[in-house]
This record gives sequence, structure tokens and C-alpha cells, in this order.
Amino acid sequence: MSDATNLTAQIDINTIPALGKEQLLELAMGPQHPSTHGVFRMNVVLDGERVMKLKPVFGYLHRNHEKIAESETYLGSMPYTDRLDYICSITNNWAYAIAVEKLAGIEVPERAEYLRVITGELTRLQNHACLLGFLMQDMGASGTPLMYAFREREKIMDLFEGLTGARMMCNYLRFGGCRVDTPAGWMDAARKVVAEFPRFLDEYENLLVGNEILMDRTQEVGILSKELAINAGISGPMARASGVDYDIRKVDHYSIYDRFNFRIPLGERGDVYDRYMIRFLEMRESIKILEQAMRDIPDGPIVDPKTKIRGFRPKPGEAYGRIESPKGELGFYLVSDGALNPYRYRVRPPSLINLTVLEDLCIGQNVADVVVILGSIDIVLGEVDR
Amino acid sequence: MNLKLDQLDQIFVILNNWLLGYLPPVVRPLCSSILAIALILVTFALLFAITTVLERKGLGRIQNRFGPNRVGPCGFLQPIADGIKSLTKEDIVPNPADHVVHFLAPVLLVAAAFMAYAVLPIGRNMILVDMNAGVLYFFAIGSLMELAVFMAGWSSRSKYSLLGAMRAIAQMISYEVPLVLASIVVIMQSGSLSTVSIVNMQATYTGIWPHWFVFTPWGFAGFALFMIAATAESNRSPFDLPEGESEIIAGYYTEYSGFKFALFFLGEYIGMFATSAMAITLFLGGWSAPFSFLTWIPSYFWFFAKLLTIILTFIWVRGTLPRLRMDQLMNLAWEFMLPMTLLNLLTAGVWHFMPAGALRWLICGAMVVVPCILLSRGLKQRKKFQVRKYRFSE
Amino acid sequence: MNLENIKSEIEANVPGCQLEFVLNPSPSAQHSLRLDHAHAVAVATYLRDAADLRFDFCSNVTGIDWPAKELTEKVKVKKLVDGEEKEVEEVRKTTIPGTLEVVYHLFSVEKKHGPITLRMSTKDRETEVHMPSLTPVWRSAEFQEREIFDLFGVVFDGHPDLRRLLMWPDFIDHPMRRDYVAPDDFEYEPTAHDAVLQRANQHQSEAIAKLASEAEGK
Amino acid sequence: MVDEELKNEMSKQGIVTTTLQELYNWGRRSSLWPLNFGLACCAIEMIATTMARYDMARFGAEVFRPSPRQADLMIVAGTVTKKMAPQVVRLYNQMPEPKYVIAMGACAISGGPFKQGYNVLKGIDRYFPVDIYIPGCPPRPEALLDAFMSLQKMIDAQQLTGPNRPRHLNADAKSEFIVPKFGEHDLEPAQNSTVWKAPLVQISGTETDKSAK
Amino acid sequence: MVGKGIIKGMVETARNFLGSYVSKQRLTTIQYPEERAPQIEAARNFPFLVFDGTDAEQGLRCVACQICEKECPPKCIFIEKSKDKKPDATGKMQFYPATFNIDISVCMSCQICVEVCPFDSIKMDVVYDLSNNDRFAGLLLHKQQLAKSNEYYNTIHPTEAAAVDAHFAEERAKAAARVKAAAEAKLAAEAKAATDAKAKSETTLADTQAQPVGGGTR
Repeated sequence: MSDATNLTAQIDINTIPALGKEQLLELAMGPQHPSTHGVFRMNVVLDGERVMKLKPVFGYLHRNHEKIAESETYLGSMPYTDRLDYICSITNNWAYAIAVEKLAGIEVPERAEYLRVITGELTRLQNHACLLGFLMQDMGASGTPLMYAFREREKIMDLFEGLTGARMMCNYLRFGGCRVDTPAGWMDAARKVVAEFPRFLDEYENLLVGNEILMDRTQEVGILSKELAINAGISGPMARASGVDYDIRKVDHYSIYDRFNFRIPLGERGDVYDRYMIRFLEMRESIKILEQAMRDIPDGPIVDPKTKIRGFRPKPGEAYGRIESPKGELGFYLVSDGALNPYRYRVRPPSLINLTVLEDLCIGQNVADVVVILGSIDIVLGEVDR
Repeated sequence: MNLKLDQLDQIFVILNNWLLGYLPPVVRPLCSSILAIALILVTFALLFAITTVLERKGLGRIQNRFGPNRVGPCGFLQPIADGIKSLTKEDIVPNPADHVVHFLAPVLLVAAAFMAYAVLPIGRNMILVDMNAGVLYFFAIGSLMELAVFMAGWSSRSKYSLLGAMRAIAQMISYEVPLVLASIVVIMQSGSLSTVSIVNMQATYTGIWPHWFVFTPWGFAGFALFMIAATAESNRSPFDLPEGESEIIAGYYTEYSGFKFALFFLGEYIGMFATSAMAITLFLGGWSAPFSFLTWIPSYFWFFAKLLTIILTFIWVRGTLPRLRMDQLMNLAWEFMLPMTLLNLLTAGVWHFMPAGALRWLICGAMVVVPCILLSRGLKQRKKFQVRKYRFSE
Repeated sequence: MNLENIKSEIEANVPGCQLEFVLNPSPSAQHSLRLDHAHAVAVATYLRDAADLRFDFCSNVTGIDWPAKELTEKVKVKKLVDGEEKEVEEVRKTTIPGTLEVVYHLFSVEKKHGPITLRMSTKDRETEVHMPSLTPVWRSAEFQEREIFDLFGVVFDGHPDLRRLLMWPDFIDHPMRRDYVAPDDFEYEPTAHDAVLQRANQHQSEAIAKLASEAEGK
Repeated sequence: MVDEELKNEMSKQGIVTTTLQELYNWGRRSSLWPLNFGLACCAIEMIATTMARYDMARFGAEVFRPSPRQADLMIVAGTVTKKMAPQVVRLYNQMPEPKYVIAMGACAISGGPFKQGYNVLKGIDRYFPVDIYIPGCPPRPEALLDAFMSLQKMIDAQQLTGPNRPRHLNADAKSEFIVPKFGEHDLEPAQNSTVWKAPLVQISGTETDKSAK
Repeated sequence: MVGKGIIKGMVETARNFLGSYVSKQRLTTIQYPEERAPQIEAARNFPFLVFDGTDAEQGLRCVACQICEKECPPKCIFIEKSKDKKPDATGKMQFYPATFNIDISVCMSCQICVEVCPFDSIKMDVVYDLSNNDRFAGLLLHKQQLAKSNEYYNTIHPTEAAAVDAHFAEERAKAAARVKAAAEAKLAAEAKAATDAKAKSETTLADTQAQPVGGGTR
């Protein structure tokens, strides 16, 4: 009856070249591991508790999104994008919509742009809140910060459900606009949630930001230099924590972000603490954007009337569209051959590319730091493996 | 009235004597011990059950939710259900594991944890063995638990178990030192290793105030250090590295299932109660009442009240703090705890030889506070951690 | 930033390189440059390091599979038929050889401009699937090139660690190629359509045949 | 064993009868510790279920054990890919009996929207038995709680003796299932035929006019 | 001073602990089977088919146009068209689905079937507690399970349903008008035919005029 295999007897030793030292311990963290945020594996070589070598293994959630999209209509891929980075579905929709709009040359009405910004920034808020919670969970904080984060997330989930009908898989954006307009009373509810959010941030700050254990565990851990960050294609809050002043909302001037007054927090050291704090500060900036957007939102149509739901065929060609998703640069590259479905559909996953430097960050660190570093990169496996 | 309350206080002793009265005198000591052991087993097993519910409910409340409230009235039958399930669960021993040691480890852990209660005075005249080297015995038994933990980690033949066991050993041995050193101040002061006489010394009053050791500078520092070390000894958050679930799955008991796993759980909690009880005995006056006018309440009530308070603090801390890292844990032990406990010994000596008065308080207080600040600042500066300011790009 | 200007600038600075301007007819107007294998790394390094370009951020690396395509066109040809010159319609078949293409999207963090698109193609899809790796120039290509190696079967020369990224090591197919056929697991398809339905039917008839043969065997 | 009528009669008169079977089933169902195991999108909703709003802890099920040795319930929350399937089966094998499985979400049941992917397993029940299925993509947290309660009801109704006794009390039934191996094109075997008994679907398979279309 | 941050955190958790006894803000649990969160109008889970009136078979709005079947991204809808016709919501004779199956073990609740349906016949349901232990029969919903009344639709999505009902009322009015117009036209035609016949008999010219066609005979 008892199982013959030991829990960790599944190490793929071939992937780790022998180092010729007998004291080294090879450890496979994952694919089922409490802190790999899903099904991710790291083959770690340890000297005591120090990491000597680390090789990430991907593909445990490779769901063939790109292959499936090649046989779906353009609209049919929209709900699949929800499931890429399944914590923030709306920003995924947005990146895809922008790529298709570039491919087909579609304009977006103003109200729709505002709705996109509002839902997108709400997504950013809940993503960052959850991330901080998960990061603390990885540090062993028995769930309390995560619970507080999810308490706030539930409020945003309620908003999403009220607007789009689903909590997580919103499938809200359409080419040239949004799917539905806000129902009565939604905007007021959203204003209330946004107005209450800073209280949560203060609570969080009290709970953890000045915490000595947190600072000790995160400062000077997993330092990423600015040069490496740029060369390795690191994007989003992770790059900004290393001091790279690059936010696609400011650089590409996409949508209507030019109209809002907000700042980009930048880190100095590029360690886990900076990555953690940058996200914390970004939440405060997102609240500013939300307040401005909710104040200024005009009336009007929410979708470009020229776009068709069925039988949408862009002209042959290709387009690369990208946005600043909460994880980083989320891009979609589409090649059309004039048919109903894209000839090639490619997702540029920020989570995967941000993992490029995982080994560099982890070498020489403690095994307990590995989970914290991984947590600070903020990956979602649905996006890493697609 | 007073007589009655005294009887209530001594009710277990009286009952014991009454029961033993029916037995031939030859077997009386043996039977007395067996009775007391049975009572301790039942009481603390029950306390374990209640603590698990309280912990889950307390954490729930901290986290804005209810916690278990469906199994039995208000969820208080939850541990019984857990127990039934654990008992009937399949017991898996991995093939490569060392079967004998794998089996012995949880048994030894629980046995050792319960053995520690032999020298803990639960109430007035309520102690199993009044050993004159009680404190020594307690710490000796405490090291047995480390052995059990290592047996568990080693025999499982799993890498996570081994890592957990390595961490546990390193941690427990490192914190054994400050734990013992922190308790030495009490022994210095009381001049006895017997837990009973230590408590008796504290159970006197000046006005309404008791003479608990915690109300002296060295006692307070000793208590704080003892509690930190005790948290580490009993693998509680934020020192729960050996079972740090986000890093090494479940640490040394990763490969344990069914009732053996439940035994580990039990052993850990019983061990935690034991160290907390020791802290109470050494610093918080054991079973003595906090004010002289409250002495009419039975002594064991005070003991359990103090124990529960400490347990609740443990739960509270667990609900708040993230876990330390191995090297930080070690740094804390060797760079902060050890010097502090050594300095505390000095403080206790100074206290002993100085005449009572405000000056003694001042000097001893300074002897505790100043090194504490300096050491912690040193710790902080060497690590250079601080709250940072961030720049923004428009 | 005009791609034509960049092209001429590269040509001036990287001697011998052959660049092809690839027009993108869609409204996005993201045109691209096709590199030759021999000078790809040099061109990439130039793009990264040139002071006025500084394309230091390689954002996206994509593989595209172009299977061999047969174009049939009707051509009117003048021919002598029965001594008489006539215009005859003739079906002419031209085969465009298949190729695997890799597309790089570059941005500049320093200058905050972009994107420009680079492409490279392999000679064919079966044997000559080699291509220089640009990972030494941009680290960000590391995993993405591995992914393309895995799913398309492009072999990147000079890649530091070219292993399968997503599929398991023993897997031998390249599933993102358009002629890939997924394994047969169509036992239960209650709402099948089109291709899936065909596969399901096929599976079903096989299963029934198997059952029948088993029954005969008994 | 006391029959139902007598029991009802006795409980009316204030006598509570508890058989060993009831006690055992009550213990099992009140203390279902899930494996801390998330695969994809549904895992987030599973986490949300344990969070303050839905609070799975009320049922005594917040003890998410990271080690399969200590878990009773496997919530397969998310897409099982072919690369992951052997690990999932292995985890299931490592869990001690009695063990239960909830397949949460479309992907875990059938592969869901990703069904036609080359690396997606079309349902975890190809390799081991599943007790409760929750449709939805992802199912709401309430749906998971509902499934959890259905599982409790299922356990409550189990007879410990007789032909319908649960697997773990049946010495002939296997508690270990084949772990598939990575093949050159697919997993080998592609399904565990002792567990996976798909009906031959005649719904679409025989629709000749549809396939002709 | 080391420990300040820790104490701050402890105070915060203590505040939440105590707050959970007094404030709903700090005790957010909805105890599911007894309490339920208020139904959100836009919520969606799985599709259902709307029927008008009381008879699920007769009143079904679906005309088996199979658009949703084609557009459904995961292809979880299976429709078989009927051989005969029945009147639809506006009274036109239409096909109806002989079989309409939705495999909810595949459905991803994306609502695209609702968006593409030109007949407002498929809508999203809000029922979520559908856990089942029957893998095959329990998760394949047939027409009988899918058909739900318009009243039900009105209770779960009142705003949307009111708009749909208004639209249908308008359509019906138009249809009625068309029928009326057709009847009138027919009458007129008959009258004209009569006069024409009269004229024909008078003029004996061949009648080459087409029959006037009334609306609504499509």
C-alpha cells in the first residue's frame, strides 16, 4: 500500500552538470511546491543552504495558448487571453485589443478608453496587493497579509463582476472599445472602493513596511543591476526597482495615459525590498490615476461602431502591440494572412522574460531567499508557460 | 470560607490522598505517580486540543474571518474530528526510510515532551517529582526532543526532511545556549535548581505586589530572552524554519502521515507548553497569584491562566510576523541573545550585591537597556537595513 | 526613426551585411529588416551599441512557420497551336519553399524609441534549420530562443543553453509547426466539430474495430 | 447497526445513537485537509475560498498541507498538462488512504477550453478516480464550498461494509495508480484504462451529415 | 530601535482581531450555504436557452442558426437542426434545434455565444453550485436542462431582459403590422386582380405584370 517513491526522488540530475563536490545537495523545488506560485520547478544545487546553481524548468502549465489561437477567430482568442495572467485578465485583454487595433487600424472611443484605464488600474491595484500578500506568505507570515490583500481584492472582484459578469475571467475588452457600459451605480461603488483603498495601504504599511524581519530578509537580497535588467529584457516594476526609468504608459503614450498626472517610482538598489516597495508605491500612483479618470470620464459610445463582432478579417500584415501590464511589458504579436483567424499569434510574456535573471539573482543566496526572490519577480505560470 | 478555598486549592492533592488511602501502603508512591501522570497526560492533551481550536479561531479573527465554527458547537469538536481522522488514516512509511527510527522519532518526541512535566509545579504542592535538580532535568529532557527531530529528518530519507532536520538541529542547539543562560539568573538569585523552591521564593508579597523575578530588570530581560529562545526552541513563528512550509514543504516531518504526524503535532505543542510553563515557573511566579488579595483563587488556575496568556501571545505573534532566515536566526542567537544573556548574568550579580533602592534599579536597568540598544543597533548597522526613500520620475 | 535610414546607417557601418527591407502592408506600418545569417550578430551589436540607436531592449522574439506553399496561377501564354498563334490559359505551379522565420522586436530604453523589427529565416524546414543566436547580444532572447527551438525546431548557433523549454526533453516533435499532428486522445468528444470531429470519428471507428476484433478473438 | 426507523424513534425520545460507522464518517468528513496544490487559474479561486470572504476554515479545511503525506483531499485546481500529469498522479499516489479528489474547473475535468492543446491532458480522471466535479471556468468560491459539502455528504453516506464500501476499505482495490511516462509524442500510457471508462459517444460520432458539412 | 516595526505590526493585527468582534468591515466572511452574497445582475456562469410562454419546446427562441456553435471558442456547443419548422418568437416559421447540447465541462463562460446570437435566445445563467459526481451525463446539458423561461431570465438579469422584451415587443408589433399589411395588400391585390380581370376581359391584352408582393412572405 505504501508508496515506493520518495517525495523528492524525481530530480532530473541530467539537467545539472556534476560539480564534482560530494557535499552538494541537489534539490528539485517544484513543480508542486507551496511557494512556486503554481507549477514551476527549480533544480537547485545547494551547498549547505547556499545556492550554487539554479535551473528553472518550465512547461508544466504549457497550455498551447498560441497554437489554439491560430485556429480561433480573433474575437475567440479574447477569452483565452484572460487565462494568460489569470490574476489580471483585463490588462491581458487590453494588450491583445491594442495589437488587433494596430493590425486593423481601429480607433477607440473616448469613454471606452477611460473605462479601459479604470478597469486596467483596478487590475493593477489588485495584482500588486495580491503579490505583496503572496510575497509575505512566502516569507512565512501565516497568511495574514495575504488575507488582508484578498479582502481588498474581493471588493475589486465585486466591481469586476458588476461590470463584466465574471470575477476573474472578465473578457471585457473588444476591438475598438469595451463590451458593456457601466451599469447604474457602478461608478459610485468603484469610487467608494478606490477611496477606501488607501486605508488598506496604510494598514499594510503599519503591518509590514517598517518590519525589521521583513527588511532584514529582503534588503540586499537578490540584487539586479540596471545594465543586466535592460539587457535581459526585464520590464515592469522589476526593472523600475533596478532604476530603469521605463514605463510603457509614459513611453508609448498609449490609450489616454497622457492625460493623467502620475509619477513612476524608481528603486536604487534593485533588491527584493525595492521590488516590494515599488509595487507598494505604484498602488498609490494607480489610485491617483483612478481618481482622475473617474472624475473626468465623459459620456459617449463605448465601442467603435465600425467593428464587427463576427467575420472580422484584418488585412494581411503584422503588428506588435504592447502595454504596461502589472507584471511588465505584455505584448502581442499578430500576423494576419487575411483570414478569420491569425496566422501567427504570439504573446510576449513579461513573467517568462523576467525569469531570465532568476539564476543570476539566486546564486550565492540562501535557499530561503530563493522563494522570496521568485516571489518578488511576480510570475504567474499561466503567462510563463502559456 | 478560607478553609474551603484552601481545600479547593488542594483538591487534587486531597483526592489523590483519599484514593490512595484505599490501597496498601507499599504501592502508594507508585500509584500516586501513575495517577498524577495520567492526570497530566489528560490535562495537557486536552489543552493541546483546545489550543489548536483557539489558534485556528484566533488566527481567523486576526485575518477577518471566523475560523472553524461548524464541527460541533462553535467548532470546538474540530480537534476530535481531526484526531479520529488521523487515527484512521493510512500510515505510509517510504520504502527507502529507516523503518525503526522512522517509527521511534514521533514516539520519542511525545515521550520527551511529556517527561518534562515531571518537574513543573502546576499548583501548590502539585508536582510530580520535586527534584532538587529540576531545572537541569528539564533542559536535559529538552535536548532529547532535538534528538527526536533529527531522527525524524534523517530516517525519512527525503531531502526536504533532511534540510528541515539540519535546520532544526542548528536552531535548537543555538538557542539552547541562551535559553539555559537566561534561566541561570534565576538560579543565581534563588540559589536552587528545584522548581518548587524557585516558585516558593516568588510566591511572597510586598504589599499587594508579588516577588516575581520578572519585576526586576534582570528578570525582565531574562524573561524576554527566555521567551525568544523558547519560541525558537519550540519552532514557533517567526522561528518556524525547520518546518518552513514555503521553503522546505513540511521540514522534518514531510514524510510522516496519519497518526505519526499527529504525534509530531502533539509533541510540538506539548513541548511548547512545557517551555512556556518553565518560563512561568522561572519568571512569572509559577502558580502564585499576581496580587496578594487574589491568593484565594486556586493556584492551578493561575498557572493555567498564565500558560494560556503565553499561548495566546504565541498565536498573536504567529499571526503577524514573517519568518526569519537561517543566517539571521543564527546571528540573532550568537550576536544578540548570547551577549545579552551573559550581560544579564552580570546584571543579576550586581543586583544581588547592591543595597535595595532606586540606585540599584537605575544601574541595573541601565545595564540591561544600554547593551540592548547598542547590540541591536550594531546588528542593524552591520546589515545596513533601513526604511528607504524613493525617487519618482514624472 | 525611419527604418530606411536605419538600414542605410547599418549598411554603412557593418560592411558586407545584406539587409532586406520587408514591407508591412497593415495599418500598423511596422516594417522590418531581414538579416543575413553571417552578419546578424554584428548588425545586432551595432544596433545595440550605436550611440544614436541604442536598441538595448530586445523585447520579443517570435518564431513563424511558413510551410512550403504551392501557388497555382493561371497565366495566359501565347502558343503555337496547330500552326496558329493562340492565347492559351495555362496553370503554372510555383512552389515557395518552406522556411522558419524568427522575428525580433527591439526597443530602446535609453532613447525611448522603437520598435524596429528584425527577421531571419532558415533555408528550409527540415535540415537546414540553423540560425545565429542573438542571445549573446541580448540576454532576453535566451528563453525565447529556447522556446522557438522547442516549438519550431530552429537551432540557434551560439546559444549558451539550447534545450527544450516547454515540452519534456524526450519529446521529438515541434508542435507549433503548422503540419504538426497532435496525438490521438479523442475518446470523449460530445460536442465535436470540424477537425476534431473527424479525429473523434476516426478514433471511434478504430475503437469499434478493436472491440470487434477482440470479440472475434474470444 | 441500528436501522433508520428505530434511530429516528430513539432520537425523538432524546436518545442519541452513534454507531462506529457514523463516528468514523463524521471524523473523516469534518477534518478534510486539502493538499496545498494549485495548478492554474482555479488555484486563485481556491485560495480565495480559503480567504476571509468565503473562509473554508469554517469547515475545518483550512489546514492546507504542503506535503501529500498529510493531506486527505486533493483539489485539482486548474489545467493538468501532459508534462505535469505524472507529477499529479505521483502526488495522488503519495497521499494516504482514505483520499478524495475534487476536480475543480473545466480544465481539470476535461481539459476545458484548452482541451485541443497538444500538451493538455483531457481531464485528470484519465489517471485516477475523481469524486466530485465542479464545472466552471473558474468556478466561483461558493461552487468550491458547495462541492466540498457534496463531498462531505458523499462521505457521510458511505457504508463501511458490503459491496459498496469505499476503496480504502476494500483490500482488492488498488490505491496506487500507474504513473504515466514521457514518451516521444505523448504520455505512455495515454490513459489508465482501469479508471477511465468513457462511453462511446454516439452523439456526434455517427452524425454523418455533420461531418460531411 | 529594533522592534518598533514589529510592535507596529502586532498592534495592527490586534486591532483587526478586536475589530472582528465589532465591525463588519473586519469580519468579511459570508457564511456560504446559509448566507449568500447579493446577486449581481451582470453575473454570468453558464449559458441557458430562453423560451417564451410556458412550453419549453414550443416557446424556445433558438432557431438553430448554429452561429454560437461556430463562434464558441472552446467549441462546447452542439446543435442539430430540426427537419421541420415551428413559429419562432415573432411568429415566423423557423427551424428549431432538435438537439442542443452544451458541455459545461468545457464551457469557459466567455459569453461570446450570447454576443453573437442574433435572436436573443441564448443567455448567461447565474447558477454556480453545480458540483456533480457524474462525469459524463452530469456535465452534458441537454436542451431540456438548458431551456429556462423568460420570467426566470427577467428575474436574474432584469435590465437586460427588459430591453430584450421591449425589442421583441417591437419586432412582434412590426411583424403584426407586416401581417396586417400583407393581408391588406392581398385584399388590394385581389381587388386589383378583379378589376384587372375585368379590364383584361375588356382589353384582352396579355397580363405581363408581376403579382404585387406583400411584405412578410419571406
